[in-house]
Amino acid sequence: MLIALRDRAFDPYAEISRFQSEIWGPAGKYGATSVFVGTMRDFNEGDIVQNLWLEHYPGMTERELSRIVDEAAQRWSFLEALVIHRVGAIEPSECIVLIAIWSTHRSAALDATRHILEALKHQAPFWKKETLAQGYRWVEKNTSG
Amino acid sequence: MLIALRDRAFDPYAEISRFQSEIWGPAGKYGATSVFVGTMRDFNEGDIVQNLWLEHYPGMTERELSRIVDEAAQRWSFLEALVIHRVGAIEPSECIVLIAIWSTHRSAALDATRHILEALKHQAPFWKKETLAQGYRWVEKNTSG
Amino acid sequence: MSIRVRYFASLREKMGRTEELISPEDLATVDDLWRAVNEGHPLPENLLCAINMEYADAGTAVHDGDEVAFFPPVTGG
Amino acid sequence: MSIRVRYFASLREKMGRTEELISPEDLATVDDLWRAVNEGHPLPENLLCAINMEYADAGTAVHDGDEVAFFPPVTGG
Repeated sequence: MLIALRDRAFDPYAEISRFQSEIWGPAGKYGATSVFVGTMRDFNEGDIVQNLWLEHYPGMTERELSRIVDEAAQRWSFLEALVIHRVGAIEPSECIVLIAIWSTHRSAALDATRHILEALKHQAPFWKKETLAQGYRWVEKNTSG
Repeated sequence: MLIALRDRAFDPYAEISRFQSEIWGPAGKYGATSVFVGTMRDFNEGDIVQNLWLEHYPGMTERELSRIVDEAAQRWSFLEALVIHRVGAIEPSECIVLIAIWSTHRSAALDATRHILEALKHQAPFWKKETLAQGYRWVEKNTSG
Repeated sequence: MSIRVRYFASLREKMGRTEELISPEDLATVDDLWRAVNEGHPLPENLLCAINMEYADAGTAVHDGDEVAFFPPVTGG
Repeated sequence: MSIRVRYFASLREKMGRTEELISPEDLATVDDLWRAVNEGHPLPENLLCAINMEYADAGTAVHDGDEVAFFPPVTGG
């Protein structure tokens, strides 16, 4: 399991490849990998968004992410998990969140990915502030999907 | 949309990165990418599997994959889809199938990925033949998950 | 009429051939076709069938020039 | 008692401060604490609270030395 916060842009697919080769070596044990990548859009609620500030609660954020992944690991027996979340200043097209789950069979990976994503969105202490053409706006609430 | 069959090993994450940069350029339009990677395990139903032969029905296989992705595109409004499936001789740890879906919001990508995976497993004409320590075995049926 | 019949995977191995071109006198459905090449036995329930690369049933009509494929449950992905 | 109170995101901006150390005489719950720093107003329903980095409710007990954080609904991912 690797859970990390990053204050610089990262390539989610390079992260997956690196993690996978470090963890698994010659592999052959997992049959399924499910991945979710959340990316910054240049629009939200009808407005052009120039960039994003992602505030978090150092200490609690990591703790909540760990708790969420541990909880999912107890419910679905997956083999490995990689969760990376950005903090700080983010530009459009940059990756905000990466969730990758490795399991023997497909349903554990798919279910756990979705569950971790929803739990993260509703429980992990992150807050988005958008820079619009006129001023700033705190995102008040996550969309339901 | 890109749907392809491959008779050589491929790196699913390199394929996603390449497709994404070709399709999207500066991006910013999609907020969610959902990915499923199916990998050959070196065991199945309690037996060590040395390698796999994936037979298909040239022409019908491509047609079914297209139909499955088109059907999903009508049901969920995702932005782009990439589906790559191996055929021929496959070694443990090689990628068998890659499904990647780009959408504005997360649920369309997650739902479409899962739907395409299940439809592919139940409808696309592919057949797996496993090489065991003693001889060969056709996989009779996909697991439910 | 002339029909191209194809077999895949374990069925291909069991039939001992990949495909055959048959010219039956009189034949209405997929099931008729299967019987014609299998000594009158009906199409087993666990076999799948496609006509011109689209899924069909035992009762689907077969026409002159069709390509009809028989195969076991699919196991891709 | 001594309590460290932290504010995040839009609430931080609204409060005009990131954190404060308060030393109330008598205080039992999160709601009491909120009232102490907000002129007696009760904790708004749409605010979240954590004690020592774990989610808590308006009624959760606050103890000497606790770090109590208040923040709006989270919007990560």
